[in-house]
Amino acid sequence: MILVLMIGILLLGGIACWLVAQRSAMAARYVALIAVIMAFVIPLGWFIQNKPAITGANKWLVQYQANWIPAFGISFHLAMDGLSFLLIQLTFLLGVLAVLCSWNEIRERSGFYFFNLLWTLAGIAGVFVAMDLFLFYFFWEVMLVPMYFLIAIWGDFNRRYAAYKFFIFTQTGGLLMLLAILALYFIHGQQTGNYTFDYFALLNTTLGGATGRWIMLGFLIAFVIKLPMVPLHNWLPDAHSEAPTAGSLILAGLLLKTGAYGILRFVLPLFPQASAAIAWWAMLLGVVGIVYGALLAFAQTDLKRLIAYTSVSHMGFVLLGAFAFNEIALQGVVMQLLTHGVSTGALFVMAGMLKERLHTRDINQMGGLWTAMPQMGGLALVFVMASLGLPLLGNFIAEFLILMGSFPVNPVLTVIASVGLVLAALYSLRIAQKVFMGQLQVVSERPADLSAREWIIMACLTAAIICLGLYPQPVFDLVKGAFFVTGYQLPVAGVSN
Amino acid sequence: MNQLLAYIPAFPLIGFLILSLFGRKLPKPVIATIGAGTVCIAAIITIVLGVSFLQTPPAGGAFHQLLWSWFKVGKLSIDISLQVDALTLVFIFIITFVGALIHIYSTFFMWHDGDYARFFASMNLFVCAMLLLVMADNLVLLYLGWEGVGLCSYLLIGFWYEVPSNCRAANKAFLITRIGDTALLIGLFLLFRELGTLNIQGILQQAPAHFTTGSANIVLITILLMIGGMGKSAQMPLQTWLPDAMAGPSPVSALIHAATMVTAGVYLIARMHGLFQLSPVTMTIVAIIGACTLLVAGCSALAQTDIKRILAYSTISQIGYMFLALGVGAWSAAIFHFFTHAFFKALLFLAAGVVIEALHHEHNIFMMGGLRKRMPIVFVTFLAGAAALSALPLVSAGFFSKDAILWYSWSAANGNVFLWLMALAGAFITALYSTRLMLVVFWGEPKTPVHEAPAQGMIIPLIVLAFFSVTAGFIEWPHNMMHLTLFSDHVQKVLPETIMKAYLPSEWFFQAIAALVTGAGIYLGYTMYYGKAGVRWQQSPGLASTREFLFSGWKFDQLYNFIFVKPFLFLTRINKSDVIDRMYNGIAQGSLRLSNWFSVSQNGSLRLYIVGVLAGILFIITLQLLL
Amino acid sequence: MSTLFYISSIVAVASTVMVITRYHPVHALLYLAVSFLSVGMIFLSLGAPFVAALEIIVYAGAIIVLFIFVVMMLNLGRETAQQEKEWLQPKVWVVPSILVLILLVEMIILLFSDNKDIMRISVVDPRKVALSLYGEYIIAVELTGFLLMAGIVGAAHIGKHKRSSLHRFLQNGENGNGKAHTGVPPEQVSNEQTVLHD
Amino acid sequence: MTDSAHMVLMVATVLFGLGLIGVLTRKNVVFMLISVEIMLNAAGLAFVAAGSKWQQPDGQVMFLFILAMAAAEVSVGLALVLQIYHQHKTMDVEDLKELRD
Amino acid sequence: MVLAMAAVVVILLIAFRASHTVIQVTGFVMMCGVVLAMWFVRDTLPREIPPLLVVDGMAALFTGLIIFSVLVVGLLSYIYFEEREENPKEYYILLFLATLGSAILTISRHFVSFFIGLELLSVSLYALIAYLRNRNNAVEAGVKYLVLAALSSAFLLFGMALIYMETGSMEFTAIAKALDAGGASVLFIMGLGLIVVAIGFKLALVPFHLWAADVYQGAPAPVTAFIATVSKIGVFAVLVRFALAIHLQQNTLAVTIFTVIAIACMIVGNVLALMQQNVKRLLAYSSIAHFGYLLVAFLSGNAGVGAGVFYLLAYSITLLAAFGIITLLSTRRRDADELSGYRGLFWRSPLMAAIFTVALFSLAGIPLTAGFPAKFFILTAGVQQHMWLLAVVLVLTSVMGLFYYLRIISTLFAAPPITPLKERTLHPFFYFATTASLVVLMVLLGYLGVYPSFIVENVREFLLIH
Repeated sequence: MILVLMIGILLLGGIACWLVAQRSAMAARYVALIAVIMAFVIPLGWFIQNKPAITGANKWLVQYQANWIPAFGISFHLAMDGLSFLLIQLTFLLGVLAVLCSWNEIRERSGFYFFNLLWTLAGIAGVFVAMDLFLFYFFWEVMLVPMYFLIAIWGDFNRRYAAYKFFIFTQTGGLLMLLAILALYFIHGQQTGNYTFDYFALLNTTLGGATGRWIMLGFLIAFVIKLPMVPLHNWLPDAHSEAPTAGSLILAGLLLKTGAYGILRFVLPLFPQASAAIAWWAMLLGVVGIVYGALLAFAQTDLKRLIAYTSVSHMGFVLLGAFAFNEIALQGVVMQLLTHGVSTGALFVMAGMLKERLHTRDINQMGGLWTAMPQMGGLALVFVMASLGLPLLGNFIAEFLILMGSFPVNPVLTVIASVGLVLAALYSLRIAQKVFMGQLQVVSERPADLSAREWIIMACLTAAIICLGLYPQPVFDLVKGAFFVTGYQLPVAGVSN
Repeated sequence: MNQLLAYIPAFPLIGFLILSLFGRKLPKPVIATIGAGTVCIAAIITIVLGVSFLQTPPAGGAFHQLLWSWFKVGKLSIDISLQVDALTLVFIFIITFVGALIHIYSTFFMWHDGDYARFFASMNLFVCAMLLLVMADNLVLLYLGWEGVGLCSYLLIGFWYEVPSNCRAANKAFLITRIGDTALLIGLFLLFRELGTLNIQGILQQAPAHFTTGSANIVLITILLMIGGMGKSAQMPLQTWLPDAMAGPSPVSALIHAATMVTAGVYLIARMHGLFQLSPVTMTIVAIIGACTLLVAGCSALAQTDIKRILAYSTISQIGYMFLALGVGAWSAAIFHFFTHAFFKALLFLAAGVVIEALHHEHNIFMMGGLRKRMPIVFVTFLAGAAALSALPLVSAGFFSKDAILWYSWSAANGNVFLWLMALAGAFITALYSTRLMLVVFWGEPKTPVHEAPAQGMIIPLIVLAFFSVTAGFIEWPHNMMHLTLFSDHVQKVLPETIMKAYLPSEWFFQAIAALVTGAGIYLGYTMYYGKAGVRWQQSPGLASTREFLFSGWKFDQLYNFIFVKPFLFLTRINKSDVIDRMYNGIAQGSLRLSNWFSVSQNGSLRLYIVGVLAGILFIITLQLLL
Repeated sequence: MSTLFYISSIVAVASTVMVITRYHPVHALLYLAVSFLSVGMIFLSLGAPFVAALEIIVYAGAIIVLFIFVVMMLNLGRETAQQEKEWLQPKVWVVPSILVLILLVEMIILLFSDNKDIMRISVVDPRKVALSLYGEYIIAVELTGFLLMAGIVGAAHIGKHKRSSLHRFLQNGENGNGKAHTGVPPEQVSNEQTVLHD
Repeated sequence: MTDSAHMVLMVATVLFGLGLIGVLTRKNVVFMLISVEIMLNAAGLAFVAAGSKWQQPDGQVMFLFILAMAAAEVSVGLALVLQIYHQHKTMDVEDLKELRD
Repeated sequence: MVLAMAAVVVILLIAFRASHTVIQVTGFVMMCGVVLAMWFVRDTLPREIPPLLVVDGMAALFTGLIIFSVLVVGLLSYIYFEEREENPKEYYILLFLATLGSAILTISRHFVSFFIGLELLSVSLYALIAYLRNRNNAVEAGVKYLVLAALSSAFLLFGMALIYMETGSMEFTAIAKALDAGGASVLFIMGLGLIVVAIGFKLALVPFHLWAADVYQGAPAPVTAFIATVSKIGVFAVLVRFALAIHLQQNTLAVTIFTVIAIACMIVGNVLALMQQNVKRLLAYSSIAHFGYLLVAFLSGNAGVGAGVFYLLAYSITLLAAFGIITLLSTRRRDADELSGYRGLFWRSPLMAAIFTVALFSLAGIPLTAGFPAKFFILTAGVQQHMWLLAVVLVLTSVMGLFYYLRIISTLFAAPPITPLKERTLHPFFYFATTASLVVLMVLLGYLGVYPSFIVENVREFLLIH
């Protein structure tokens, strides 16, 4: 029930924002903030109360099921396990920050803005807890539309193009997934006579060679577009760089995670054989993504675009790890989801702050900002280092585990992926160098350092990334208890030597 | 005693946190107190710990402290836990003790700098990271420290970030070491795959049983670890970053790029000696790399004009000696050289810092001169350092350590005559450039006015270090002289003893040759650079190209530029707007074109529409006819 | 019978060809009348005298008259014929004609690929037709009334204009309309309309 | 040679085709309507033939309905023709091209 | 039942002399009466009126759909014609006659009623399209529609004649019986082909679609809405009934033809719409594509009927909402069909933009709107019958479709130009009522999008009545 409550609060909060904003924009901001904080606190509070029960091998923390379209075996089935819980917490944490960083940035039509923001969050949260494939697809699309508006209305100069591209890419994948879901539904129905979209029932479907592979590809394409995987990544740089700050934060921090979540939750358990069959290719594409994203990131002069390409690179690790099929790599993948959300999100927030002050995203027009903004410079450095995978920060743990886990499976690709770490250093340092180092450019006014609100945002993110770096064990425990103990059959690695 | 371990890195860490969070609001004296004080406390704790270690050696030869379990996934279980054994003790002593001196020096040296707090924050963080590196009981924690020192090195090289070239130097340092780090990381993966653990003790215990000597895996692992070490320790071919790293403030060069961080590679190889012993091939490679590096860097040092760059090349060269020693299996000699080198090289850098400060940031040695009279204390301490560097027999610490290496490069089981000759040539060159440096800077005509006398606080560390530069060698005497082996006894609690060749000639003979070569080097330097001669050499046209070649560090930078940097930049430049995007744009364009074609059919002509209907029925009927 | 059928068929086809090739609208309409008449003959030969009569009355009578009415009203005469001549360049008609001929050939091939059965000629007398019409198809007849009403109302509305001549025509239409709701059964409406066109 | 339904059908088809040619080749709206009438007539012929074949009145009934429909259609069509002529002063369908992409 | 329908229309005619408002209200009440009647006689279904008509569950569904659509169209027409000060009396007669035609199509099971229904519909439509005869475009659209419709009627009749000649019957089930006895002969298939031409024309399937854009653009907005919904529903209903009767989906040739047509519809419709700047034309193209999707359901035979009905329902509501907006925004002089006129609508009148946006999302098949379950059910039907080619084409062309829907939406949300609001000449109540009804449509779209279960169950229940 708390899950319904959680999503419901966001949906209602969104509508409330819209209505309230007719009178006062400030009120809309507070409503949005309160709604997200409530959504954040509800599962957290529940978790703290029930902690002992969870750390056991109890797989599903909470379930809720209601009939929806019984004629097609569709039900409104929500459930949460450790993985979902973590991602939901990430969602709402970043959600709170997204509201905060839109505080002053969005001056017009803020009611509608927060409506979209909250609905996107609701959609994302829904994706993480939906246990009915139809419902999953439903939420998958729900998060898309408000996001489209966020980009198309409050975006930058080239926003319409970016919004189209974003929408069309993801929708293509989504529809293919829909086809695959249907195929799965019918195959399962024919096998068992029970036509249902329920995840747990579908887990028992046995799928033969070619059919299974096609259906799996349907799912996989949707997820890797979202992830994104090279060469299906082209929506990402445009969408990320044109979106407003909060939009970029949510895109990078959360939307990409839904793709990875999909792979972990659906592709691997539903299609173990088919996944094993294409594992090598998936890993290869992951590695290509790591290297290619890094190369492109290095070439960019637009700060947000640069960061966007780093996401491509980082998400390559996810693909690599997910298809290594062992616990170390998969735990690394989960970790990567969290840390990438935090670190890249922080970089986008930073880019947004810079844009607010300098009115440009071109790093050639920046430089020497450390002098003017020592606090931001220091914090920026933390996240630059996070993005290049410095130990002590969460990203290192994630990438280390992914590489560690995939090394025995495929040493060559892992070694190439490790080269990505050098490239990561290249582009990350380039950010630091171009933006914060060098001579302070002559600008009309000296940009101000962080305000208190911005401090809160950055402090939260910094604390999160350091905590994840130094004491990640709770995350692993949660995921392990929920994910690897029961019922999760890992595909047998197809490639090993 | 175990409980004390955590405090050693903790104090610098606390210093870092305070300074980085509140540093901007604190007055300078407070900053100085915190910055230097925390390191001093760490040094005191270290000494207490060291005394206790020597008096009552702990069970198992090491102190242990488990702080918390870092992460535990599947078979992989990594703790944050510290360990101090004899080898580590040497390192933490140097780190905290020399570190503390340099911090004290810095409080005065950096007094006029605007970013006082940032400097000390970074330095404290560095000390903390370096301590973690050497105290880590597993390789992942070691890697954390390893990267941490890289970060601090980056921050401190680019400390004066307004100057673009400094930033470039910082980037270069970070990137090149990063290459090594990545190799190290891959090595860790391989190790874990083979042994299922990353705990150092565990690895060293399991390795002999698991690997057969010289098998492919072990060779690969050790080579990867070695590359990691090469990156950090600026060995060929990854040495090019260190000279540029001199862009940082002098105390940084002293602490990071001379005394401590650059020897991390040495530490790593020494720490993992159990693996290296299983792979003779790698040992040989290490030795050869060390030998080559010491020659190449030494030659480069001959041609430099920037005082700090000379010292930087000499650092590379000296670490080359350490690698050589490691390669031939002279473990304790390598560590001993590290020990003495830390003192005298730190001293040289600090003294150079004083000189540079006094001469309005003048780096060129040919613009100096005649400082002997005007800065006598600096001169004396510098002399002590230079003597140690050129290994002046018996009166310098450098002699004892370097002599041991020269001896082992021949006499150890892995050693041979070529290595020995190269090391000998290196000794000659070292003496030569040391002399050159001394003569050009301290003798001759004054060329730049001295701006002010150095503060007392800067002089004291110089004196302390000079004292150690002279005396640190006395704890370990060659076998044939006094056979005092305090140091190697200590270190050999961890490291194996050097395996010697059978039927060796007398050690005296070698010592004599070494001393002779050093003398020759000094003499040659004297003839070349005393008085006006130096300028003549510096300007002689016949040697211009050679000098150019050496000056640029054997053109390694240009080579890398050509092989890696330019293609990379080219690649990124041409693909800035992502070729794959073209594909999708093409699809979009295609659809639009199709749309235009189709819309021709919507030309409003009723007759065309009728033709459309006709076409439809024709299609249907024809289909029927065909089927 | 058979002879009648063939002769009238040939006449029908020939006159139809003339219809579609004439330039002058009145000529074309006259040929159209011939064509309809000969189709009426074919109906007779098929044993359907009732529809033969209707064909002549309604088609050849009413509808063609309606056309001529419009032609006259719009004063389409010689200029129109001239215009038609200009419009009907070979390049205008060759391609569509070829296409249609292809279609025709295909259809005929298909028709003859089927087995041919002998057709017995049997007279279906008007009585039978009437019984059927007002028996099982009564609803359809009513609906046809609606159909005609739709036609009239539509024509009335669209044609409504300042032209006086048009007005008269439409006046009629509206009258018929008016009667329709005063309770006249729909089938009568349809009859009335036919009469109207007469 | 006997009268077969196919023979009648063939005549109907030919007439139908001729009507189609007429619709396609003429640019004058009036001629187009005339041609459509020919086609409808051909369809009626086919119905009557079919009715004769099965000895049912249905074919003829259908012809009646076609007749009614043709009348309705022609009346609306001609009204439109008038309107066009009034507005465009032409009968050429090719001049009616305001609605297009 | 049918007589009731006819009576309703006849009674309506009495109201001719009454004022516009009265007609409106009467019409509304009558239609509601029909719906209620249908609801009450539900239990007595199916009812046959031999030989022409049959009223079964499916017919009831389609008729309900038609009446619902007409109600909305009538509502829209009120404002539209009042503002233009046209005499709307004939308009309503024609509108209801056309509705009658369409309704007859849904219940016909005989060629005669099929034909007469179709003609009733078309003849009324000729006049309706050209109703605003002073606008050149209207007459042009009318002529184009007329000539093509007459042509297609000729094809239809000829096709029917061929089938009749072959089977000796014009009643669907009897035809099926004759077929079962003798198999599908060449003549029959040819007749079928000719009938397909006529149906294809009415449904604007490729390649008989060329008229659609012109007519949509030229006709008055409510009439366009009528063409897009009511007329197509009726024709689709009769197509389904005919196809089910003769088991069309088991005939390879017919399936091939329809598959090709469906694919062509999806591609051509969507491609044509890509760059279109005129909203009405764009909706025409999109409706071509949508009927391509619908053919997928049609091709999957019995299983697809439910999906088809649901799809048509969602589609009708959506289109009516969209055309409602167009109607409301149209000025006296011309219809609001230029896309540029919609720039920044959201900031000028958020409610209308919201309705329009929801409608467009529904057309694009985005969740939370009715279009999503509709498309989902169609895909379900397609996948169930293993029509992978069609399913994949459907998916890919939907993506293409997204582009132009998004194009409109982003126009709606773009920065607004400074334009005065349209002056409103009528009493505000009418605008309020119309807007309110559009809001109801939007809510319906949302409701169906989120909870289609109720409708799905009812549709199933109805379809079980044969």
